[in-house]
Amino acid sequence: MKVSVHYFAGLRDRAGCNSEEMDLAEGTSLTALYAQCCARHGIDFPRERLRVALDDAFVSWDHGLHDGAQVAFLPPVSGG
Amino acid sequence: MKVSVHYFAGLRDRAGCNSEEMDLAEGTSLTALYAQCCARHGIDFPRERLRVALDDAFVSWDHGLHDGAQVAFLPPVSGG
Amino acid sequence: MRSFAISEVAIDPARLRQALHLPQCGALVCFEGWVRDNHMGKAVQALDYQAYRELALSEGERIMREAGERFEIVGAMAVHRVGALALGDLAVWIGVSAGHRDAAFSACRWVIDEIKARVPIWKREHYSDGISEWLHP
Amino acid sequence: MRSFAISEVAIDPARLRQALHLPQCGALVCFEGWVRDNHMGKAVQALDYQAYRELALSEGERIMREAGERFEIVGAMAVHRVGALALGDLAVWIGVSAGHRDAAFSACRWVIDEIKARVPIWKREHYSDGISEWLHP
Repeated sequence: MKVSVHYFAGLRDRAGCNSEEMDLAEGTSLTALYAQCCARHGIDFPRERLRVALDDAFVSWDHGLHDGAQVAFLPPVSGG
Repeated sequence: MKVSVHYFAGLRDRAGCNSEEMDLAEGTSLTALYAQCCARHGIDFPRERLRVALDDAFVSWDHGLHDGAQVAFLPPVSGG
Repeated sequence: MRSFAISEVAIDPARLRQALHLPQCGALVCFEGWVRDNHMGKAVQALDYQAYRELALSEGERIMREAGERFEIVGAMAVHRVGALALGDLAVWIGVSAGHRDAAFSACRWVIDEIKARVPIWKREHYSDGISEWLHP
Repeated sequence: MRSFAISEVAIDPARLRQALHLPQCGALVCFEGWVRDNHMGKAVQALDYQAYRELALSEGERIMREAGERFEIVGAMAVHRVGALALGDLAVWIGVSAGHRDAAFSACRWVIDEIKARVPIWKREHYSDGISEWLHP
């Protein structure tokens, strides 16, 4: 299945792109996807400090992935 | 001694004037002055609920009076 | 900057706010008190504020000075309107700027509470039943 | 009225405030967050805000809705600026109107705290030593 991964703030700088398409094996979990992204871009941000969003809504890390999913890994926010 | 008494809000309505001059016996206290004002204008506002000011500063009820004093009896405030 | 003023004319929040805009500030909290259309269930049509001007100004300035001692703030201004006000008119405006929002919120809240408790200004409400009365809470 | 917006252009507090001016309200509390000239002792020259727009809007609207459930308020609006900001620029504006000041203060404070904690917007500070960094508190 194909998913799009979106990066913001420090993760965007590290990934060097706003978003990218990735081709995943069926059943890949969000945590496994994050590990792949980390390996690919040398990201060392601990997963425990991130939230994750799927199709523009917050989800828990054990939420499933589907073909065409829009995934975003969100560092701690600093607006305001 | 002569003093000026200033009235505000409900006390002004009752007194029917913004201020008045009063001629007092030497040694008249603030509480005695207030009692005179009440008697003269039919004011029944309990003294315990008022603050008193002398020459544009809050004072305690046992503060002395002097010739030319500017006295104000102040009902509970309701600004804001 | 600390100031307390009494105004016989409409208060201009935009101008006041501008004066509190200082480079070391990250936060501004403003409070506006408006004439609302009801009080304790009675329909209000208008109101008057009467002040003991000299004492209101000195007590108001004292409150602003105390706010600067109690809270980590940079600027603080308050203006209270007097005279005849209509529904929706601005009766009191308070602005507090600070490095951080916590001090700005706390100080702004403290200033309006102290003004309401201590400054010799009185309100008379005019009700739609024709009665008007001075509030002496 | 409840609304949360993200703005690419300068926020106009005067216009926003006007929309909250409702006859049953006696109180308006506004919070303004400005770009200040220092952060943790480092001199700041400018900053960027980046948003995950879709999620920031839906989470912001959720906060405004929750504020209306938690507090006795009438109107509530919040606008967050994104893009490149200079010193002194307005980064966030929040206004809450209510019958009484207690609810207006509490709700305004709650809304800015929730925005800072929950809305996916990030700040990058540019320091005078040439370094710039995203804040991930």
